[in-house]
Amino acid sequence: MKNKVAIVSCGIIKYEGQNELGMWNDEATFKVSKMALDNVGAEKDDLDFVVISTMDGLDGITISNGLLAPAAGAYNKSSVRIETTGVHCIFSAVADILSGNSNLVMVASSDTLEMDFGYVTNFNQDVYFRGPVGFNASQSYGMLAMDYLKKHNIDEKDYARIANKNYLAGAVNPYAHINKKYSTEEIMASPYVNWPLRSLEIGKISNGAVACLIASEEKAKELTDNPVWISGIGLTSSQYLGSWKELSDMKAIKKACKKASDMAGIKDLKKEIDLMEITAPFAPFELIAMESLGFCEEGKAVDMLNNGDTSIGGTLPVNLSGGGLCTNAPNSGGLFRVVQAVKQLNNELDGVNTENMEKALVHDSDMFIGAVGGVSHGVLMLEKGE
Amino acid sequence: MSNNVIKKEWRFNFDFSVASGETYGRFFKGLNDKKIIGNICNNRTFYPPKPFCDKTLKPPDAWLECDGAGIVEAFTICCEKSNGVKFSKTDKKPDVPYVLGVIKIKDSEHCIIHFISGFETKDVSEIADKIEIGMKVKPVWATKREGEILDIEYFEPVI
Amino acid sequence: MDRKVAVVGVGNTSYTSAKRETRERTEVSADCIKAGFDFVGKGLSMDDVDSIFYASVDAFEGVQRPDRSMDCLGQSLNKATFFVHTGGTAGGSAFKEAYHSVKSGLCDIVIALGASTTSATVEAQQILNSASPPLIEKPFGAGAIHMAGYYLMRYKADYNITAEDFAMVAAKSHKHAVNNPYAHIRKGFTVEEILASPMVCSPIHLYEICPVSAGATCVIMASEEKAKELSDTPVWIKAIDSISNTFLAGYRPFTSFYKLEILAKRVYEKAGIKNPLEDIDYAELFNPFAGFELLEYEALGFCDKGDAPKLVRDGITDYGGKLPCTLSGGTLCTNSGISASMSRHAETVLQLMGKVEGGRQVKNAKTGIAHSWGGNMGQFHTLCVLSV
Amino acid sequence: MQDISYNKRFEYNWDVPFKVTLGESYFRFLDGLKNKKILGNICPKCNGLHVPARPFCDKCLVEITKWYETSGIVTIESFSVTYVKFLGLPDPPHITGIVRAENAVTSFLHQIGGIPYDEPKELDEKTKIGMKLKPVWAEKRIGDIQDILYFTPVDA
Repeated sequence: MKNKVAIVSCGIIKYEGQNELGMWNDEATFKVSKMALDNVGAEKDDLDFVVISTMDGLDGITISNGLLAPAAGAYNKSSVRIETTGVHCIFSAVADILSGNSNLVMVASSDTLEMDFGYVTNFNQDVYFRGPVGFNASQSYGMLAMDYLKKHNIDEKDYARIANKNYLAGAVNPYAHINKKYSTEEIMASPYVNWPLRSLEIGKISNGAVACLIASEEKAKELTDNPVWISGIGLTSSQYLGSWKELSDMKAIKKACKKASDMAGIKDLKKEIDLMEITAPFAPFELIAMESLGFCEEGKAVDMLNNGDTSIGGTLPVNLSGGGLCTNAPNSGGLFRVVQAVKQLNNELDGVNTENMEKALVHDSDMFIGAVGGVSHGVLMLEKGE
Repeated sequence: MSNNVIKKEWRFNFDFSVASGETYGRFFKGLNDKKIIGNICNNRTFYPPKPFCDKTLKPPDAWLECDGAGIVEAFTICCEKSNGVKFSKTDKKPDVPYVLGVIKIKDSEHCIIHFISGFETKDVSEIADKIEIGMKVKPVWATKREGEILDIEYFEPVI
Repeated sequence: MDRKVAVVGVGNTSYTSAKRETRERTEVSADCIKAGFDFVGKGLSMDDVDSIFYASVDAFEGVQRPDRSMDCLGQSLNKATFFVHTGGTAGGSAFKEAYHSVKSGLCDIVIALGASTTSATVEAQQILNSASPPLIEKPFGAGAIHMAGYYLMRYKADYNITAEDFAMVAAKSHKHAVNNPYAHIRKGFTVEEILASPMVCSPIHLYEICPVSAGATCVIMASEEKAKELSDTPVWIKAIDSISNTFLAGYRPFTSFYKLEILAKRVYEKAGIKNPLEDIDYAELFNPFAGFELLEYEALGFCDKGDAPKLVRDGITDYGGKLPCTLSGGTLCTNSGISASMSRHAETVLQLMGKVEGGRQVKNAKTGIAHSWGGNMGQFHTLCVLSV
Repeated sequence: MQDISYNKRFEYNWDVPFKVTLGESYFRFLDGLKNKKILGNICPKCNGLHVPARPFCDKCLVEITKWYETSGIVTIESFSVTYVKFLGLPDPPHITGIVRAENAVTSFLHQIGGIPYDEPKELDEKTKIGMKLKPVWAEKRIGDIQDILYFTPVDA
C-alpha cells in the first residue's frame, strides 16, 4: 500500500503514574486531540471520522467512548470505538479513508484512572475455568517468562539486562512515565512477583493521552510536508482455550507480521526495517516478540541485546521509547508506540539521532489484560515520506 | 499537577448469573463426583470438554471420563495475592507464594490452569527447582464440593 | 474507486429470555455463525472469512472483552477479530466497520456479529445506569427507561401526543412479532392491554418496554466479485454512517432525535434518496421503547413534527402500507442487547431478499433502511441504506 | 439438542473502585456547589453558557476559561416519574429531570423533590415542563453534584 494513507500529526502529553495526571479522560483526550489539529493548522470541522481506543473495564463506565469521543472532535460527526488494539483502530481509520468515506480521521485514546489492575485483568478471564483460580495478566506474564527461560536456558540476568536497556532509553524520553535509570543489579535485587519475573521487570500502569491525525493521500499533502505513510497492517487473534503450545507459540504475531510485510512489499525485514516499537508489558517479552516477528532465530534475541544492536545507537533500535516497562498504558499504549515511532522517523528525539531511519515496525497487542489465551496482535508498517 | 483539582471515586458494581450449557454442566457435575469429564470433538480429545469444534462449529461427538492425572506444561510462582472476582463464597486460593500451573490432563489437546501444591518449602527459588516441565501430577479433591473448578483444591506431584 | 459490497448471509439463533437461557455464551455465538454459513451454503466456512466484527457491551456479558474468551470467532485460525463497542449502536457500528473493511479492498469476506449480550444480566437497569456519566449524572439512578422517559414526556407535551398514540405504535410491533419465529415476546398485546399494563417510568407502560432477551444475529458480507459467487440474492450496501452527540445531557432538546435528522440528510444524499416516503420501501427502526418509533418517523422525514401518530393510525407504516416499518416486532419484542441493533440490518436484508417468514414479506421491496440508537441519553445513531 | 438437565447457573458479581483526579473546570464547578453556588462557563467561540461547567466546548472543541455565576434557578426541560424499584437504583416514586440554568445552552440531569402527593400518580400531574425550580442544599457539602439534594418548585 504505497503512499495512500498517512499519519500527518500527533498529540501527546507526558505519561505519569495512576491518577497522577490531574485530568479525567475527556480533558486529557481534548488536550492531545487539539494539539494534533493545531500542529497542522486543521480545525474540528475538517474531521470526517473519530476512532476511540478504550475499554469499559478500564474506564469504569459502560460505553466509555461516550466520554472520549466528543473530546476528540466527534460532536456531530461519525465515530466508533474499537476495543482490541491501537493498530485495529488505525485499520478502521485506513479502511474508512480507502472506502472514500473520509479524508481526515482522528484516532485518540487516554488513561487517567487508578484501579486494582489484578482485579480488572481477572474479570477479563472466563468465569468457569480461569477466573475462579484468580488468573490475571501479571501471572500470565510469569508463565511466558518461565517458558522462554527454560526453553532456551536463558540466564535470569539476561532478563534484568533487557529491563535495564529499556530503563536507559526511557530515562531520555520526556514522554515516558518512568525516567529512572535502574541498574541490572537493582533490577535483580527487586522481589519476585510471578517467578521468574521480578517487580522491576514488569511495567507499572501508566496514565496519559495520545492522538494521531490520519489523512488520505491528497489531504496529507495539503497538511504537511513530512507525512509518515502507513504502508502495511496485519491483524490477528489467537484462541483462548488451547494446548500450551498453541497458547505460547506466538503464531499470531508471525502471521500479523507476514500480512503487514506483504502489504508493505517488504522482502527482508532485517534489512529494510530501521527501528521498532514492540508491546512488552514485561521486559523479556521484547525478546520473545523479536523472534516471533522474524528478526532473529529462536533464543537468539539475547545475542542482539548483548551486542547492543537493539539499544540507543544500535543497528536496529527496539523500543527507544523505553517500551512497555517505562510506559505501560492499558488503553493508549498502542497509540503511544505509534506516536513514538512517528517521532523517531521524524528524528524528533532529543539526544538520540534517528536521522536516516526510513521504515518503522510498530507491534501492538491487548496482552496487557492477559498474555495467555485470546490475545490479539496488530503489526503496523510505517514509512517516512520523501 | 496544578492544585485546583479534586479527587473522586466511584464503583463498578454488577450482579451476574450465567448459564453453563450442557457441556460445561456435565464437567462441573463430574467434579462434584470426583470425576474429570472430557469429550471428543472432531476426533480431538479435550479435558475439560469443548462445547463445539472451533473450526467446524459442530457439536461434540462423544463423552469421556478420567481420574484427572496429567503433566505440568508450564507454571509461574505467584508471590502476590490475586485479588480477583469473588466466584465462590469463601476464598479458596492458597497462601502466597503458590504455584499456578498449566496442566495437560491425559491426552487432552487443551490445558487447564490450576494450583499445584505439595512442595514442603515456601522459598520461591526452591519451589522453582522442584518443578520439572513434564512432571506427573494428580488432582486433590476438596472435601466440600459445589460443582465448580475449585472442587479440585490443587494438583499435587505424583511421586 | 467504487468497490461494491453486498450482504450475502444472515444468521439468527432462537431467542428466549435471559433468565431462561440454558446455552453457554460461546455456544450461542457459535450457533449464530453456523446459521450464517448454512444460510449462504456453497461450503462457506471460517477459512474463507478475513475478519470478524464482534459487537457487544462488556458489562452485560459478565466478562470484560467477551470476544477474547470465545473461540468461535476464527481465533484458532488467527483471523483478525475486532470488538466494536459503541453501546446500543454497536450492531450498526460493526455493520459499518465490516462494510468499510471490504469496500476499502482490505478484506473480501467478513462477518458482523451482534452478540447475545444481556444473557448474563440479573437487572438490566443496574448495568445501564453504569452508562450514565459518573460523578455528574450516575448518582441519580437513571437507566435506559428513565432516559426514554425524558424524550417521550417532552415529545408528549410539545405535540399533545396521547397515551393511545404510544400504545398504538407498540401494538403494531406486538402484532407482527407473533408471526416472527425469531422474536422473544410473541403475545400480540392489544392497545387496551398495553394501556392497562403498569406505568414504569412516565409516560412508558410495561408493554411499551423491551424485554431482556437472549439470542444472537450475524450478517455475512462479501465484495461484489465474491457476492456473485455466493448468492443469487445479494443485498447491496448503498450507504451507512453514524453521528455522535455530547456525553452529558448537553444541548439535547429532548423533543426529537435531532441528531438522527442531521444523519438522515447525510446518508440520504449519499444513497440518492430524495423523498424518503416515496423512495424507501421498508424500514427497520430501533424501538426499545415503543414511542421511539414515532420520534424516528419524524427525524427520518417520513412526516412533519408531531404527525407520526397519524402515520400509524392511517396504516402507512403497517404491513400493506406505503412504508412498512419494523414488521419484525423490532427491539420492543426482542432485545438481547447488541443483537437487537444488528438484527435491524438483518431484517431489512431478509425483506429485500424476499425471505421473510410469517406472512410479513413486503411485496417487491427494492430499497430499505436500518437504524440503531445507543449511548447515554441516545448519544449515537447509525443509519444504513440497503438495496437490491 | 442440548440436554438442559445438566445446565447449571453460576452467580457472581463485580465490585471494583475507580479513582480519578478532576481538573480545574470540574474543581471550580464542584467547589462552587460546596459554597451553594451553581457556576457555569462561557465558550469564547460560540459564547454558549455551559452549566455544569465544562473543560471544553463540545461544539467548537476549544478550551473554556470564562466563568459565570448563575442565579441557581433552573427550569424543567423534561422529567420522568419512576414508579418501580430496580436493583441498585433509588426507591420509587422518585422524579429525575432534565433542568436548565437561566440562559444556559446546556441542561443537566438532577433529582426533583419536595412536591406533596397522596398517590404517586399525582406527581405526573403536578410536575410540569417549564416549571421554575430552586436548589435544596445539603447540610454537609463536600464539592459534589449531590451537594444539591434536589431541585424543588420555586414557590414551594
